[in-house]
Amino acid sequence: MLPSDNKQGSLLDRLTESVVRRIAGRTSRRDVLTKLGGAVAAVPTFMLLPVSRAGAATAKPKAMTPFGAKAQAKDELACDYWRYCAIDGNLCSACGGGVHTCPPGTAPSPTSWIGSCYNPQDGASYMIAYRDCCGQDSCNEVTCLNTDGDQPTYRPMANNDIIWCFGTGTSEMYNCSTAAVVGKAS
Amino acid sequence: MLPSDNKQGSLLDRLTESVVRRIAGRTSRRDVLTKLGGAVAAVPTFMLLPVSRAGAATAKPKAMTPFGAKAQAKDELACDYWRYCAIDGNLCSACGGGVHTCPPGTAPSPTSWIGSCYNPQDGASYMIAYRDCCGQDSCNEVTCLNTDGDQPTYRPMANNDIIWCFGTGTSEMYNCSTAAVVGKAS
Amino acid sequence: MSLMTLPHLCNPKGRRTAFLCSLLTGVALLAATATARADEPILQTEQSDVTTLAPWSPHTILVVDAVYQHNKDGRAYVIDADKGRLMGMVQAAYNANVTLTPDASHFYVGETTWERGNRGERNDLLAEYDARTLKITADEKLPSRALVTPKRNDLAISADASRVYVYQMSPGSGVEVVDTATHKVTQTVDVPGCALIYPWGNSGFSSLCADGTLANVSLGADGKPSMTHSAPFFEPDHDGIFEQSPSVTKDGKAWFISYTGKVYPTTLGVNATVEKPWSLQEGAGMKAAPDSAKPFEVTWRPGGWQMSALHKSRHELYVLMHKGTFWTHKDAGSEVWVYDTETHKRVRRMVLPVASPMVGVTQDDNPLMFATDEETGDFFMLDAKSGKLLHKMKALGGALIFTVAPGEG
Amino acid sequence: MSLMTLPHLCNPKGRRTAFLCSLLTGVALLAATATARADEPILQTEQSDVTTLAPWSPHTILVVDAVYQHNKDGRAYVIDADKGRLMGMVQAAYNANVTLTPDASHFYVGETTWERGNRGERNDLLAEYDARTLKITADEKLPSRALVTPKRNDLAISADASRVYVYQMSPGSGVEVVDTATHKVTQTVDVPGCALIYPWGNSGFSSLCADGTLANVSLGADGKPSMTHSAPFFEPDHDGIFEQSPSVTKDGKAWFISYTGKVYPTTLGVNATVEKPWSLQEGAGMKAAPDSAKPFEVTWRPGGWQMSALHKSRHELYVLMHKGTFWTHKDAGSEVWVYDTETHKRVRRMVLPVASPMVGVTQDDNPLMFATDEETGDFFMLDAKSGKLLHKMKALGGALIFTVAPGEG
Repeated sequence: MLPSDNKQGSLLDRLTESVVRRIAGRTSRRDVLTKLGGAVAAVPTFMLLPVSRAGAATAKPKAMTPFGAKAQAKDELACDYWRYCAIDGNLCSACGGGVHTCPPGTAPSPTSWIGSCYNPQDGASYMIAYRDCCGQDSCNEVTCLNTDGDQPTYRPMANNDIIWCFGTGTSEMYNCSTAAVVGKAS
Repeated sequence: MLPSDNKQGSLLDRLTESVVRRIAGRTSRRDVLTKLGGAVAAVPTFMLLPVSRAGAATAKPKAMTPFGAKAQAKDELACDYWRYCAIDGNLCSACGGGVHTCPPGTAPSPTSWIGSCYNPQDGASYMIAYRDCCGQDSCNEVTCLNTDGDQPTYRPMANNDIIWCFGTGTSEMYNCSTAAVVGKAS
Repeated sequence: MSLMTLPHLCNPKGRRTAFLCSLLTGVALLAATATARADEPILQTEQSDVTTLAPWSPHTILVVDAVYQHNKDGRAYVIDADKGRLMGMVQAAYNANVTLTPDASHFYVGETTWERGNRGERNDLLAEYDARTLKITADEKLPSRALVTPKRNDLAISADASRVYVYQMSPGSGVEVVDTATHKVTQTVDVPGCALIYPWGNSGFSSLCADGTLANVSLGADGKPSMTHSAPFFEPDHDGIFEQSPSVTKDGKAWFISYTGKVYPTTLGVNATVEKPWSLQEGAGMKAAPDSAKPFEVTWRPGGWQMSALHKSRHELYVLMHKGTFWTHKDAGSEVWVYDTETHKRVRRMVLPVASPMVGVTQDDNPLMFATDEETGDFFMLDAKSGKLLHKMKALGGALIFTVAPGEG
Repeated sequence: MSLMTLPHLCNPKGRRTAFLCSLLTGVALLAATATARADEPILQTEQSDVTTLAPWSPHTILVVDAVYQHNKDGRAYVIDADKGRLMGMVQAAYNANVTLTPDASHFYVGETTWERGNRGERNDLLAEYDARTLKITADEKLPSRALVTPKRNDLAISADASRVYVYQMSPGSGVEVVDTATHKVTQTVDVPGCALIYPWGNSGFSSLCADGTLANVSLGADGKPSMTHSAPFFEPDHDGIFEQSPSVTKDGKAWFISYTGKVYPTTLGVNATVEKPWSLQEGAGMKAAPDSAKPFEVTWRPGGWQMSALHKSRHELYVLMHKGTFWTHKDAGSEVWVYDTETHKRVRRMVLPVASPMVGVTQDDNPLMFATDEETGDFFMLDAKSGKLLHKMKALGGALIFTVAPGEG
């Protein structure tokens, strides 16, 4: 059964899918796990967000989601701060850390989920890596649940439910989330 | 320095004190620990409560504490139920257990702190053993803090801050408190 | 234990025992004296005991509390939903999952602890509980498990209760198969690019995949897994399928619900078949909701955490609905819309006392429906046929995220 | 760790590393591409880092949260009380105790965990933290520790920070002495019939005893303990001494406060001397409160959990007061009454924003005072000289039971 017919996937969609299936076809199961994980998780997630598609065509893209249209760029301690468009959890900026800084005594995960957020200040959209800070249980100062581009765990790098504490050198105990700019999305 | 002069300790007070000191004087340190613990903790705690003293003189003693004067004997799920005069914590009766019954999956401690509570139904005071149920973390349905006769931890069997989970065969994790009648106090 | 057990305890084996014995003897002697002295022993000296639950009724349920603010103290409550009373609780630590056997005699908790609380050796555990004593009957250490806000489909059980499936992400995707007779992990099945467990029959499960397909894993008689993939039937970034979509283990029927409100009737199995989807909005006489390409359109949409429940014998699909734009798929539902899974029509619409992120139903003829208030932790028990509020437990927990009732799955 | 550390991470050692490497490389390459493509790189690609605290000011404090509802997730918060901001937190599990070194460079957390959360091997731990990095610098397993709602005097440190004392009740009473250089327990001193630790000097402490005496333990140069007892000076069942009474480690000065409001000025030491008590009520121009023999009399009384604090250089004793009968010694205080410890007179009376079970003060010349709302977990920072509210942190925690400020003790 094919997807609904009223829209066609973008070139990128189809490309990604075919890459994924090619990898899956010709490598060992163990390799598939690794490569597929990387490919599916890292590549399409932010590239397929509305922002990145529409943004490619216009010089000054506008906010492409309801969150982005209302986001602000001044208060890093509020849930509507523009970078937090897909954050789910405690703001590290309210826990002793900063937007891309972990509180003392925790460690940032080298892995993360990725969002694409619209910055109202410069009218550009950016790829945001939501790196969790780990090693202490939940810091509960300011808790947000934003879901722009949030997809289920079968698209792990677009999923904000996962405890992204792999490889921190601490326990995988979630303290708070940061939102680091890792590139321009548009 | 002696206690304030405006009152004399009861015979029992003085007896207990001398017993304690005698034990302390003639036994080994290890034995003192054991015996002193038992004597100091178990004996004077409830015997010295106002209820037991005054009660001895009258046929139908009245409530000797503000808690007792307002206590009720109908609702085991409320903090002013008469047996709960010295309870501190979660009522097992609201956690799946009963006044002297532990919820499933927990175990009662063979040790406890002891209170002396006035029962408005029969006008008598009873010794109540507050046995904790242990093995699960705090059940938070109905939490009470009553302090009739509550003394600091240097009088352990009159203290309701201690996790009374010694010897339960489970972890010493506190779930809730029961209030079992173990004798008449007056 | 109680005063009755004194002789047993007072067999001194050391300092600690001696101390306990001493404490107990003191109390016991005084209690005896006091009782003997009393002219009218009105209240009897009471023993301490531990209660056991009655066999579970269709309205005895588990409520899973993830306790977001103190994750390591997650727990599962046993609730008598006819009375709105707590019957007991067990630990369900750090984003735990819970599943109940079809006969409701046992349940399993997949949980994670660290030896020193937030540090030290990690323990991924599958604890098996007797549902009436709430005692642990097995406590197996697992190779790993997925640490993710708890979802029903991260832990599942086969129709005959012979296997428990544990979803892992370490960080590669896999499913551990636990033999419930031996309590051992017999194998870990890699499910690359896929996630979650929708069990079917006694020896199979499906997972949803990033490429829009279903991966169908069959465990052979020799225990070896084989995997098939369905054709892709959805596009995750345009209109993802909710992980909390309901399914039935025995016959493999599933209803995969998408963000926009499409329902894909599916029969899980080696050759899983996905039917043409129907629309929640169209079933309610409205037009279908647009997908992520038109994210600003406000309409009624499914959403929440455990955003759907199924009443099997009544063929009813319960869905939490709210008014919102696209990307509000985790917003709590202000109403529950009930659909006939055969006619695809909405048969009821019930307004909740407060918007809820989760909905549950019991499987009997007079079903109860469950909801919660995220802010207060209140737990609501409603008549599933009318939506009438029957009981409310105030502040039952910190983050009540789903219920488990006998006969589900 | 961050993208900068890629070369280190991408030295594949196994499945997990390879996967991480793959994830990272994907992101890094795309990030690089995206950045290169951008005409105007307005925002730079950011590295992840971890912050370190500035050296502690007199207003950098620890707030201990026992989290009664989820005890195993107790924690200690580091607060910048000048700004009312959270600077970091560390685990303080299951009725933990916390003590700070005199130079505020390190602090100790005495805590308890079980290997499997609520079951398995019990670990009683003394964790030492660097106060600026909040990293653990030692994590010693203890023989035991007392499990009791946390009190300041269940964990203490000597004046020269060479020893940490851990109160244990297993169930016999004892004090473990930890050498802070070697991080080893050098001995456990039995304190039969006594409890708590009021440290004095570099090698001694006193405990309060059930018979109304002080037990004074001196640790000799050879490490051997010797104990003396004071004469009895109070009667626990008539008028107990609050465990949370304040003391000064350096000179052994202590102010033992009784339930009725008597203050016993004491000099701790081998030959501890307890002076004639003065009355909180009399110091405020009222008559003294009666003891447990007249439990119905309503008057102003000291009470709460951490019901007292001391400002050493100002010779001020802060006491939480409430109106009530006897046996209300744990009621929250609606006011703080401040006494001059030399004149025994009340010098100030401050009404709190809401009745608080705890009070704390900083030790500088412009001291702050701390209080909490039990219901909401709000934390209040007030001017200790005027009682004026300066900052309020909403819902900081679940059960804020005491503060620890530099220079106390």
